[in-house]
Amino acid sequence: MDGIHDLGGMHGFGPVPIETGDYVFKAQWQRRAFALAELLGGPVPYSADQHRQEIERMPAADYLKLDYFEKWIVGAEALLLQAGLVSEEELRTGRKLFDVDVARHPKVDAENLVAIMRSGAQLNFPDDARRPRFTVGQTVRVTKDSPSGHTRAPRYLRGRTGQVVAGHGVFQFADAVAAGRGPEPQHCYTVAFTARELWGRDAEAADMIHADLWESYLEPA
Amino acid sequence: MDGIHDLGGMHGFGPVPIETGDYVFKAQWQRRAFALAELLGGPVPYSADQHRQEIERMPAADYLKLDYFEKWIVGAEALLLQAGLVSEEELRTGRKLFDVDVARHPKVDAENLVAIMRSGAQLNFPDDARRPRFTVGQTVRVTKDSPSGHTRAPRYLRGRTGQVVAGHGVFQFADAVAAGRGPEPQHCYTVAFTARELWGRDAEAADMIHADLWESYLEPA
Amino acid sequence: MPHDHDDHDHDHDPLEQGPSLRVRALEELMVAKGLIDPAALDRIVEYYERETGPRNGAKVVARAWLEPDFRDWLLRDGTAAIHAMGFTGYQGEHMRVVANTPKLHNVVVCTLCSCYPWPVLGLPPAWYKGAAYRSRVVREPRAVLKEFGLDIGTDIEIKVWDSTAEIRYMVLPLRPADTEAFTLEQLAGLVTRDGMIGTARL
Amino acid sequence: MPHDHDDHDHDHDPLEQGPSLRVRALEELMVAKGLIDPAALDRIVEYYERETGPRNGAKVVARAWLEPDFRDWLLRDGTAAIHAMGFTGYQGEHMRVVANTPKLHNVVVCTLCSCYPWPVLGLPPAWYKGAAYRSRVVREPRAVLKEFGLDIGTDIEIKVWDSTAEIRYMVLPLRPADTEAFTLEQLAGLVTRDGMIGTARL
Repeated sequence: MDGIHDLGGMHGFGPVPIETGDYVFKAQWQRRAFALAELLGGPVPYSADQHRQEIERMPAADYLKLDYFEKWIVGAEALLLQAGLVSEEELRTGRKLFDVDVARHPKVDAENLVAIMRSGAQLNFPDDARRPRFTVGQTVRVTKDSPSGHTRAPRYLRGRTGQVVAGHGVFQFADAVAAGRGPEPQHCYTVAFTARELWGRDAEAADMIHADLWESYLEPA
Repeated sequence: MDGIHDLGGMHGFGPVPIETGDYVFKAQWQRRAFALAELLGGPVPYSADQHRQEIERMPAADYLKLDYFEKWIVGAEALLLQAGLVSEEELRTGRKLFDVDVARHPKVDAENLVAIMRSGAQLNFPDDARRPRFTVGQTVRVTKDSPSGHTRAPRYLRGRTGQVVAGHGVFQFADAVAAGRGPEPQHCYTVAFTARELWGRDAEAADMIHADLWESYLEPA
Repeated sequence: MPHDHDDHDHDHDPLEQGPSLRVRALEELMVAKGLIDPAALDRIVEYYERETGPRNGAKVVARAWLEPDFRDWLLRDGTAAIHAMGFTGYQGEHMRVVANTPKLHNVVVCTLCSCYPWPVLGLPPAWYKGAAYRSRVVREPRAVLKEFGLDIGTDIEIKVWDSTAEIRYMVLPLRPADTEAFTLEQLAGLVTRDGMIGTARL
Repeated sequence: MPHDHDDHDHDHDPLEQGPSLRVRALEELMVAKGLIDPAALDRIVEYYERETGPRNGAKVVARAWLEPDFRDWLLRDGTAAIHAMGFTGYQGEHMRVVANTPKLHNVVVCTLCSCYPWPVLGLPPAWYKGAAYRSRVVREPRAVLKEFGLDIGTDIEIKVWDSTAEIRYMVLPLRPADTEAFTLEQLAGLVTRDGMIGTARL
């Protein structure tokens, strides 16, 4: 999705607000919002990619206006609606209008959740059966594909040529996970691009920009 | 400038508001704003490209939030400030704090302005001395240059390959006019791009997208 | 937007705020500085509302339907043919007219701002200047045109024209059927603004 | 955001509004539906504020400065080396550590959202998640770093790492001079969060 969230290379956002932005949480409600969005991933359930996709689907003006953690709540609310666990009216009024089947949407115990958070998610797959299409050192081009759903190929790399500098094995594919199609595991690579390849004669210097890209984002160049 | 104004291809703006958007002016102040921005181009003076550039320099959130004609006023105010004809405080209070040299910034008579508006501006140049670098039918690539100032090479065409379908002769160069460097006249061409070249496998159909591009935006492909 | 000067002859509506107040404040400041003549503002608006607009473009289209030689000229040198009809001026200095056919549909946009051929179409409607039209019509023209009630099958090619430089575009729509006996005035009466932008058929 | 239910035991501050009220309303609705345990919210926040954070990353960095074998392992297999120190968990499942040298400066970003290595750095600061940093650091890293007080000449190469997939990045900063006699704890005390993002030198 080529939405406003895909900020790489855009102008118009002024200097980095370092002085005023050097905090994680500024208000107590931000802590609650963060924890709520994390916690609801269990019973609803939803993945990080689905949650990101809902944030990306916000109107661009809202994306720029809302607080970061309010966006997390917007994303969680959208996923609750899609799962049929809340109604628009419930969200509007805060008053419960119907019960949900908690057996099918069991709440997550705090200690269990912390244990999972501490051990981490399972994002990669044994790669014995899949041979990587690209090798380290190979020149590749990011496809020009511009899907309307969640994708992790940023717009500033679309159609650009770089060099594979690392292969990471097989990972769940964010586009597929966000679309609800399951993991569709794929090889993932780090690709290095010259600043000149990305910004032409307006590149600041002879630097390198790296991104981690799934195999289906790439084609031989 | 790769700002939010460069909207081609972005997601996140919903359906076209045809029903509610089928008007030119909705309020009387919009008429005044339009005319004011047009009229001030005379005494300040400023060009359309400079005015566009100031609108493009707005914070992205404001660009999406403000009314179209309010943006025209924001642009005019920025140019008045740059010309030293108003102060921030005057703009804030609406109260005049100093006089300007009206001999150097003469106001434009209504009938004169309408006469100029009716005859049009002089945007092109005799092209006898300049040979076009590209010919109709030639395959060209839009450069990857990403200037931070005003430019008329939209981001969705950056680095993409198309075919020259028309040459239009020599025109003043918008980037130079906006930067205050004068016309720096250049050949200008219509270039046709396939939808597949721009959007990859997510192209809607086998369509063509055309843009008018100055010579320095292009390189042989 | 505080606005507390009292040396002018307008009474400010206490409910007037935001952009309206901002524009009025700037206008009065400019008058006070001697940079503009307020009567010129009315004259400019009057000029655009009275003398420009889609009725001009409709006359060009109707004439092209009636006169094959004019049609050829219009498509070959839109600037000269349109200027010859008296439709000159700002944002119409350089014109290109693109003709629809049964197998080809044209549609015009300005993704970067709101470039539009003022002398023949007037000032653009709000949707033409808005983010949705500008962002989407270069990427998914069929989906956009469908929102305008226009169903363009994939058997018909779409050409999108993004007005990125000084040339302004106008679509020459297909002449409606059963209009053989129509006069120029009758034909012009069939031509809509959206037909000349490419977001409607006639 | 109207919020008029009265079947709960919180008193709403009449001044509470906007996002704060929205979050509280959702929290209470989720509790009422039996989808969450409110105590779990506190526990999650406590976990991230207490057990994650840049002090973890600082220990990794200090150890790499002291133990060449660990440094090699860390740069070859960041995941294994960091997990071996007990720093595991969400957003740290797959780690890559990139080392600064006198001729190379690394800096980390997530242009698409706010990916960040939570177990070793904690949750990201506000600027890391904001539009200015995310839009600019891939295009003009030197200009951005200058705003952080870091002057990187063009004789030093910059490598920008955009966290677009599941790998999370951490910078191994250069060890400050005159620290030969420092203990691991003393060295770790020199390591800052921004040093491990790449927006500061130590």
